[in-house]
Amino acid sequence: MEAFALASERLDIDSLIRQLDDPAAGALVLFHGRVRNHHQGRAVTGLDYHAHMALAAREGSRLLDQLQAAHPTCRIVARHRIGMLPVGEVAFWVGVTSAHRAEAFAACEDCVRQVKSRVPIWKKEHYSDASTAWLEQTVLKAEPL
Amino acid sequence: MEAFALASERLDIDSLIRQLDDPAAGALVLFHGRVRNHHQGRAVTGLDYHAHMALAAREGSRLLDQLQAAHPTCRIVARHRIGMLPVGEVAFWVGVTSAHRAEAFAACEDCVRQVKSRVPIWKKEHYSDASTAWLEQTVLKAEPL
Amino acid sequence: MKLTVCYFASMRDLAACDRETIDSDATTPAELYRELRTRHPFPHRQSELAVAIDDEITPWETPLSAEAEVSLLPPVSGG
Amino acid sequence: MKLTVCYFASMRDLAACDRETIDSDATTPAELYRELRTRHPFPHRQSELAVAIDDEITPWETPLSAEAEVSLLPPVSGG
Repeated sequence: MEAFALASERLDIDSLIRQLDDPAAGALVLFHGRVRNHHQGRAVTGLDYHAHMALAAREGSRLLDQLQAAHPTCRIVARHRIGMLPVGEVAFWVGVTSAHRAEAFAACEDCVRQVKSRVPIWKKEHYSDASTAWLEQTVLKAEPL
Repeated sequence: MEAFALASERLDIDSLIRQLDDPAAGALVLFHGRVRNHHQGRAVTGLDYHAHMALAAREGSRLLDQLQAAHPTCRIVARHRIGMLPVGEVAFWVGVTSAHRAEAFAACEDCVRQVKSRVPIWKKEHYSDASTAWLEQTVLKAEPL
Repeated sequence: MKLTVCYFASMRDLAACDRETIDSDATTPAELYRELRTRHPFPHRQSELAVAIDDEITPWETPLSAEAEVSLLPPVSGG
Repeated sequence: MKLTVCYFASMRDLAACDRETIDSDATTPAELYRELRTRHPFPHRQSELAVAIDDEITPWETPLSAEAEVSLLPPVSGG
């Protein structure tokens, strides 16, 4: 199983968990980032996710390799949806198994934060009045060579 | 849905997630505590969980009320299995929804730690050589009145 | 005074029963536990245990009343 | 020098295209972006953007070579 992938179809979370499964791992920590129905006081009807596909796949894989090295007791998997998603849909998913729960929580939160800030993915909010807006949150950085 | 409950049957996690679901909550953080196949170098074949049922139900509910008050942006649900569980089975489950991921991670980890240390539940490890041992980890404390 | 004592986990195995009704002069759970250690091979020091009276965890010096149900609670290991 | 420039998210909307091939004298992405701001109503200061050359995020002063594919990347908002 790839540690990171972009997905244009609905995530099969049961299947992802089965693939992460490991009888030596007592702790499984999951993050589901779902489309909310509001943002900064406005009613949101959906989110349209775009990516620089080649770069996002590469940066995501590289990031997961780094996270794996930083959290050696854990196994970490992340998926991010692309395309138009309705409210409630899981847009971003991270699963971590470990023998130790503190490590699993730390790795999961670390992965969520870093995928959000380091992978070239953008979301456009669609509002209930039919207007839209691109969200721009974190400036990407070139990694030191 | 009750915030805390003991369960003698396998947890229906999809149903728990559906009940936690909230279109205003972007972040869902889940903890699955599963039966590991090893502990302190010994091969484990299963865990037998016992509880002081009345006290555990009450302490668990009280604890979840306190966690809910400490994490007001979150909705927190916890379930703990009782009885003999094979390796891989989910013995302990916590689900947290929030509009904010940092709060959801904090509340979930807090709930896991506190259920483990404050609710009268015990586990007996069954080893591959057919021997068993009760684990004793945290002394319960009377809460100040 | 008649008291019911409930045992859990390792203490249940050592007492070889879930619960027993005993006649005791103990006025507090602390006195009761000292008495019970003469009946059963409990290895725990009192400081390693908690005690509940009628399903409420309580200090060891709480007065016992007749018919109370006293639960001895070894260190927990849920999760 | 012929260069391909790729736009994403809000910059794609403002440029009204995914990508375009242009003839430019720019020797670095920094020079290229100054030139592109005269063609499109991009509001971003250079410091608010990142740039990738041939699918690698790179410093703004990296030399450009002919046929390079340059991606302008506004602040990300995944998750």
